[in-house]
Amino acid sequence: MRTAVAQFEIEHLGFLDPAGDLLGELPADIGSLEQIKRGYRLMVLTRLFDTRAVNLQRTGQMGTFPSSLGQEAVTVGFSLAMQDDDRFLPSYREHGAQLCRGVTLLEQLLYWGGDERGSDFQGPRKDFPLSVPIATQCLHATGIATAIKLRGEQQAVVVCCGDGATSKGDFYEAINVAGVWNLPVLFVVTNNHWAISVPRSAQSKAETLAQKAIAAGIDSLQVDGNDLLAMEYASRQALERARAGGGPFLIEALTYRMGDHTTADDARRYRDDEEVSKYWQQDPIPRIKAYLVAHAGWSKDDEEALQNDCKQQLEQAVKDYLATEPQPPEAMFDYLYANLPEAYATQRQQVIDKASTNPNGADHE
Amino acid sequence: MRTAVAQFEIEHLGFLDPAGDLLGELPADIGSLEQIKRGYRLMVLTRLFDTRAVNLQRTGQMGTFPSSLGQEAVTVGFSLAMQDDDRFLPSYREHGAQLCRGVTLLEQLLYWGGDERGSDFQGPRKDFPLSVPIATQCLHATGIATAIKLRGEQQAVVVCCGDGATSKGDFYEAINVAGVWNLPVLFVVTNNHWAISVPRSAQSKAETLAQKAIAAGIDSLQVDGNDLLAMEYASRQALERARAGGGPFLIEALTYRMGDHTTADDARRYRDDEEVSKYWQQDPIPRIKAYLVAHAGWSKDDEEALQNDCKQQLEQAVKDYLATEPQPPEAMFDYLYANLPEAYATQRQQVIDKASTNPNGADHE
Amino acid sequence: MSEQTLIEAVNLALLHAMEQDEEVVLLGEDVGANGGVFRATDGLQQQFGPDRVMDTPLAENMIAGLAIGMAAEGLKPVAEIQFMGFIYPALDQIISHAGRLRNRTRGRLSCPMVLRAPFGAGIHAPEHHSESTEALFAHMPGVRVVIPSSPGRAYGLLLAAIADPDPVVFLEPKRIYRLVKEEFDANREPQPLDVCFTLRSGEDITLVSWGASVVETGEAATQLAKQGISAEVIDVATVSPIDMTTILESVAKTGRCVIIHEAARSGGIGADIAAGIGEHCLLDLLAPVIRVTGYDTIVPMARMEHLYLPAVDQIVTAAIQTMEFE
Amino acid sequence: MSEQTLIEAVNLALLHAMEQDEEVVLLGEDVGANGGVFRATDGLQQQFGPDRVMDTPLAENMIAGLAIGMAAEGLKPVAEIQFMGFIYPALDQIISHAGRLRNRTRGRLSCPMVLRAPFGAGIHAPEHHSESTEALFAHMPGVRVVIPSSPGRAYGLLLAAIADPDPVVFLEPKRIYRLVKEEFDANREPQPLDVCFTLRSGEDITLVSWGASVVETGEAATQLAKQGISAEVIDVATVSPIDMTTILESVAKTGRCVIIHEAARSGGIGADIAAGIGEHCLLDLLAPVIRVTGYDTIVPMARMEHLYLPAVDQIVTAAIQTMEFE
Ligand SMILES: Cc1ncc(C[n+]2csc(CCOP(=O)(O)OP(=O)(O)O)c2C)c(N)n1
Ligand SMILES: Cc1ncc(C[n+]2csc(CCOP(=O)(O)OP(=O)(O)O)c2C)c(N)n1
Ligand SMILES: [Mg+2]
Ligand SMILES: [Mg+2]
Repeated sequence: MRTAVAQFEIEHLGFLDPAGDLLGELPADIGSLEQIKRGYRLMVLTRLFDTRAVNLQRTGQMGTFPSSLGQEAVTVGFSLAMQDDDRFLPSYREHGAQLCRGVTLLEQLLYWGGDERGSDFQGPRKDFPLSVPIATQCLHATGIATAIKLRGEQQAVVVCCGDGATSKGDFYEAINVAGVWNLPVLFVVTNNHWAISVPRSAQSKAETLAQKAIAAGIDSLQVDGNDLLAMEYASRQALERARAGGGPFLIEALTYRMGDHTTADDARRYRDDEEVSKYWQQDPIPRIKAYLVAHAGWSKDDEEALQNDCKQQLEQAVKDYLATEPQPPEAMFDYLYANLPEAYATQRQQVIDKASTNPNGADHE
Repeated sequence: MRTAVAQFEIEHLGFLDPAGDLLGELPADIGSLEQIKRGYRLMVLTRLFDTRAVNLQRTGQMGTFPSSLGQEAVTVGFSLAMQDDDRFLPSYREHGAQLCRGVTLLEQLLYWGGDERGSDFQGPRKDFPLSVPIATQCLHATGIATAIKLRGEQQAVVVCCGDGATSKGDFYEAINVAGVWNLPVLFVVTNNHWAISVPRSAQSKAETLAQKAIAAGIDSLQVDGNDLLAMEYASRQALERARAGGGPFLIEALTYRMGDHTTADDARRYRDDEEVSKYWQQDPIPRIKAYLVAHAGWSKDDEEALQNDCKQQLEQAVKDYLATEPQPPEAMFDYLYANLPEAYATQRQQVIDKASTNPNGADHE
Repeated sequence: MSEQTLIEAVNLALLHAMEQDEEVVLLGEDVGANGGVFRATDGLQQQFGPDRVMDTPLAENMIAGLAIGMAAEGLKPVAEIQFMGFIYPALDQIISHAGRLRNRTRGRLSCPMVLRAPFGAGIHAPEHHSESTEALFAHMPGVRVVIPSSPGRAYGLLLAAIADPDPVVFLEPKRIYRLVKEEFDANREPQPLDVCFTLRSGEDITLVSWGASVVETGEAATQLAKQGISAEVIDVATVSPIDMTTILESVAKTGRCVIIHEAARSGGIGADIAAGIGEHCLLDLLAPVIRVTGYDTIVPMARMEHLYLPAVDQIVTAAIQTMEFE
Repeated sequence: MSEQTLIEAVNLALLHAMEQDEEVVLLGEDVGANGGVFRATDGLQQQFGPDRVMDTPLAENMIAGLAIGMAAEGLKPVAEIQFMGFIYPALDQIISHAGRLRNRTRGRLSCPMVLRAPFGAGIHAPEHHSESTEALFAHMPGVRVVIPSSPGRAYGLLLAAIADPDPVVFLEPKRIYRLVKEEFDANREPQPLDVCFTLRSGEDITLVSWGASVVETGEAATQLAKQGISAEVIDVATVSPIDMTTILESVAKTGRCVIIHEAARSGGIGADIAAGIGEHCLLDLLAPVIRVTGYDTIVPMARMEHLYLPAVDQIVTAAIQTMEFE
C-alpha cells in the first residue's frame, strides 16, 4: 500500500523586475537604503575591477582571471548581510564579496598576478583564500562552523560555489553534515548557468539546485541573483537564523555568467551570443541603480562621484600592484611549515643560490 | 515575492503487515507465487549461510564476516526482479542477492575465507565483486549503465549500498549522473538503521533516504524492506522502466541489522538489546512464510524438505570450501596485468622461492 | 607505570592530549560510543562528551575537510580514518589544502591537524584492509608522516603530532597493536618528530625500517648477532621528512645497509632512503643497499598475505648477502 | 605527414583510436563542444557524436568511477582530468578499483581505461594548476603511468595506452603542449609501453628524465657536448613500471648518472631509479647518482615558478659535478 511520508516545496524569491521596479510590497525589514547604496557602490567597483583585470591580463601584466561580469548582485548581496566576525569562504569568482569583506583591491590583484601574498588578507584575517579545487571549500566551511558551534559563539559562515560545483561529492557531503550537525553555514550556490562549457542542464536533472538541500534535510530558497534586494534580504534572514542556532541554509542564486569563463576561455566556442544578449536585459547594476534613483533620490552627481571615486581607488591599486617587488625566493620554504624541518635546509639554500645565478629562470619561457 | 517553483512527495510501499497479513488488496501484477516461493527458499538459505559463516569464523575457519541477518527480504526481493543479463553490484551484505544471481555458496565462502577465486564467479560473469570501500560501487554501476545505453541494449543495473553509504559523495555523484544521463540503474539503499555504531539519525537530517533522489532529479520510493512482496514488486517496476529507457530509480529499503556489524564487532557496545528485540517482531522470514501458508498452501512437509535441502547444499559447500587447496603463490602476480611487465619478473620469482622456503610465513603470526 | 599495548598507548596519548588542551577534539567514524573499531578512542566520548569526540557521517573526504576547517579556526582536530584503505577519498583535501594552507596564505592560516589511520597487513582482514601506502603522503609538501613502532613511541610521537602546528598523517601499524605490552613513562612529554631512533647499535650493517616491520628487523638483528654480525637498527619514525643525517652517519660507519618496509617496493620510501645513501655515502658503501619490501602487487587476501610480508629470514638473508658482497 | 605539436598529436591519436575501434569513448569536463580546455579533444564530438565524446558533470571521482564501469563492460574509455591538480578525487577509484579489478576477480573482469591529464608547471597558471605528482600513481600496483616527451611519442604512446588491456594514467606535459612542432609518421601504430627510449647516445654520463624536463635535459646534453662531455639521454616514458634494464645498461657503460624531474624530490620517481642503480650498478658507479628536481615545496604561484623548475644550467652543473667527482 502506498502512503505519502514526506513533502517538500521549493520557493523562489525576488523583489525587483529587470527594470528595477518593485514586483510587490517589500517586507518591513528589507535592507536599508544605506546598505543598498553601499552594495551598489561595491557592485560598480567590482565591475570596474573585473574590466581592468581582464585588461591587465590581455596586456601580459596578470595571469588567468575569472571575471564576475553580470554576477555582482549575488556576491555583494550576501556579503552585505554578513557581520565582520562571520567567516567567508569564496570560490574564485567572488571579487565583490571579498571587497565587501575588506580584502583589498591590491591583494586581489596580487593573487591573480601570481603572488601568494595576495591571500594574506590584512582585513578579514579568518576568511579563507580562494578555492580553486571545485567545491572543496564547502567542507572547510563546515569545519569552521563546527568550531564556532563548539565554542558557543554567535557567528556564521558563508561559503560559495557554482552550479557545476553542485555535482561534486564535496558539496553534498558538506550540506549533509551541516544538516545533521545543525551548523551555522549559509551555502550560496551561484547558478550562472554554465560551468565552463557545460550548461546547467547537463550538470543535473534536478529542476532547481535549491532542491539539493532536501537530500541533506536542510532549508533552501531560490533567489533572483540579479536582484540585490532579494539577495541581501534572503542572506540576512538565513544568517540571523544560523547565528541564533537555527542551522544551515542553502541559497540558489540565479544569475548568468556574462563573460568568458576566464581569460583563458572563449565562450563563443560553446554558446550563442543570442543567449548572452538576452541576459543583458537582466543586468543587476542598472536594475539596482533604477531602484535607487526611484527610492533613494540617487542623482547624476551621486553617480558621477561614485564612478570617479571607484576609478581612482582602482587605478591606485593597479599602480601599487605593478610596483610590488617580488618575494624573496626562500619564501617558498619559509611558510611551508611553522618551523622548516632540518631536512629541507639544503633545498632552501639551493633556491636562494639559484635565484642569484639565474634570476629570470629564462630557459623555461 | 515568494513563489513556489517545485514540489516533491516521497511515498512508502508495503503489502504485508509483520504477521504476514495483507494490508490491502494486492496489485494484479504482484510477484507470482512461484517467484515468491523461490524467494522464500533463498531467504532461508541465506539465513542458514549467515549462521554457518559466523560459526566458521568463530572457529577460526574463516575471516571477518558480515551477516545479513534480518535483511534477507531486501536483497532477495530485488534480485528476484532481475533478469539474468542485468548486472548486479553488491555492497558486502548481499549474500542473498548473490545466491539468487548464481554466485555459489562455495564462491562466497572462498571470498570470506580470504581467497580471490571467490570473486571469479562462474555464474554471473559480468556482475561485480563485493565492494568494501563504501559507496564506490555506485559509480561503477553508472559506468556499466552508460555502456549498456550506448550499445542500445535493454538491460538494467542494480547497485546496493547502505544507509551509511548515502553520506558519501560517491553515492550522490552516482545518482546525479544517472539522473542527467537517464541511465538504467536501480539504486537500492538498504537502510538497516546502523552504520557500524552510527545510527541512521546521525548520518543525515533527511527524514527519509528516499528523498536523496530529489537532489538528482530522479524518482524514488521508500519500501518496507522486510516485506518480500513489496521489495520484489517495487524493484520489478523500477527495472522494467529502466530497461525501457525510463531512467534510474532509487529504493530506500527499510530494514534492520539484527546482528553485529561483522564478526569483528560487538553491537552491545552501542545499542540496546531492547531495540533489537523490537525488530524481531518484523522478521521477514516468518512473515513471508505466513503469507505462503495462507496463500500458497505451504505445508509442514514443504518446509521440512526446504530446510533439509538447504542444509545439505550448505554443508556440501562448506566441505568443498575447507578442502580447497590454496592458490599458487605467483597468482598474486599472474592476474595483476594481462601481461606481467618484465620489470616484475624478479619479484614473481621471489615469491615462488619464498613460498617454497617458508610456506607458512610463520613469523608474522 | 603499567605495561601497555600500542593501541592502549594511542588511547592514553589521546586522553592526555585532551586533558591538557581543550582545543584537542576527535572526529571520525565510530570513534564515539564504540570507541573506534580498534578501541583507540575507547572511553573518550564518555569522558569528554560528544562535542569533543564526534562520530561523523560516513565520508572520509568530509572528515578531512572538516578537520581542515576546524584546524584553521585554531582547534586541534585529531581525525581517525578507520583503515588506511579508506584514506584515499581524503587525499585531495590533504594534498590540496592541509599541506598548503599555511604556505598559500603566507602563514595567516594554518592547519594543526592529525589524521590517524591504522595501516598494514597481517591481521587476516578483508580486502582493502591491508594497505601500506605511506609513500603517497610522503610525497606531499607541507605534510609530515609519522609511524610509531612500539607502544612508548606511539605515545610520545602521537603527543608530538597533536602538538605540532602543522598537519601530520599518523599511521599506526595495526599488526602490532596488541603484539607486545611495553612499560613506558606516560609523562605527557612528546617525543621528537623529524628524527630517526637508533634502536640498537651495531658496527657491521645498518638495518633501516619503520612501523610493524621494525619487529622483524629487530628479530633479524638478534639472529644476525648469533652469527657474529653486529647490526645497527634504525627506526625511521618520521618517514617524511626523513632524518637522513642519522641514517647517513650509521651507514658511513657500517658501510652496509638493508632497508625493510612492508609497502610495495616501487615508489616506496625505501627508494628515497637508498637514493640518499647512494648520493651521500657512495664511497663509504661496501655493498649495494638492498631493500626487503612488499611486492609491487595488491596485498593478497588473507590466505596468501603471509607470503607478501617481509619475513625475518628474508632480512637475515639480505643482510648476509650484503655482508658477503664483493 | 605534416608537423604537429604535442597537443595536436594527442588529438590525432584520439581521432585514430576512435576511428579504429568503436569501443573507444571519451569522457571528461568540457571535452565536447569546447574540445577540452587545451583542445585535446577538439572536433571529436562533432565527428563522433555526444555518445562517444561525453561531457560529464563536474566530479573527478565520478569520472574515474564511470570509466571503470565502462571498461569492465568492454568499452575503452579515455577519461580526461582537466588538470592534474584535480585528479586527487579520482585517486581512490584508481588505486582501490582500476588497479585491482583484474587481480581481485582473477581475470574475470578487467579495466582497459586511460586517464589523461595535463600536468606540470611553467605556464603561469593559477594555483593547483602546476602539479607533477606522477609518483603517487607509480606506487599503485596494477596501474601503468606513461608520460610522453614529444609529439611523436605522445601519438604512439597514447595509442598504446588506449590499446592496452589494463589501466593507464597518461600524463601530458602541458608546458610543451605547443613548444615545438615535430614531424612524425601518424601510421596508427602504437609505440611500446614499459620501455625507456634512448634519445641520444653518449659515453660519459647518463641523463635520465621524462616529460617536459626532457627538453631541458636535451639542451643540457648539447651544452655538455660543447664542453667535451658525451651524455646519453634516456626518456623513461613509462614511469611505472620502469624499464630499469635500459637505464642500468647505460649506467654500466657511462658510470655516471644524473636524474632530472620536475616533481618534488622526496618520494619522487628519481629516488626509485637512483635506488635501482645503486642496487645493481654499484661497482660501475664512478660518482654518486645526483637528482636535479623540483623542491619539496608547493609549486609557487606564477611569479616564482621559474625558480622551482629544474633549469638547464642546474643539469649542466650537476653533470659536471658528477664528472669531476673523486
Ligand atoms: C576539482 C576541479 N575540477 C575541475 C576544475 C577546472 N574548472 C575550473 S572552473 C570549472 C567550472 C566550474 O563551474 P561552476 O561551478 O559552475 O562555477 P563558475 O565557473 O560558473 O563560477 C572547472 C571545471 C577545478 N578547478 N577543480
Ligand atoms: C570508504 C569506507 N570507509 C569506511 C569503511 C569501514 N566500514 C565498513 S562498513 C561501515 C559502515 C557502513 O554502513 P552502511 O553503509 O549503513 O552499511 P551496513 O554495514 O549497515 O550494511 C564502515 C564505516 C569502509 N569499508 N569504506
Ligand atoms: Mg557556473
Ligand atoms: Mg547500515
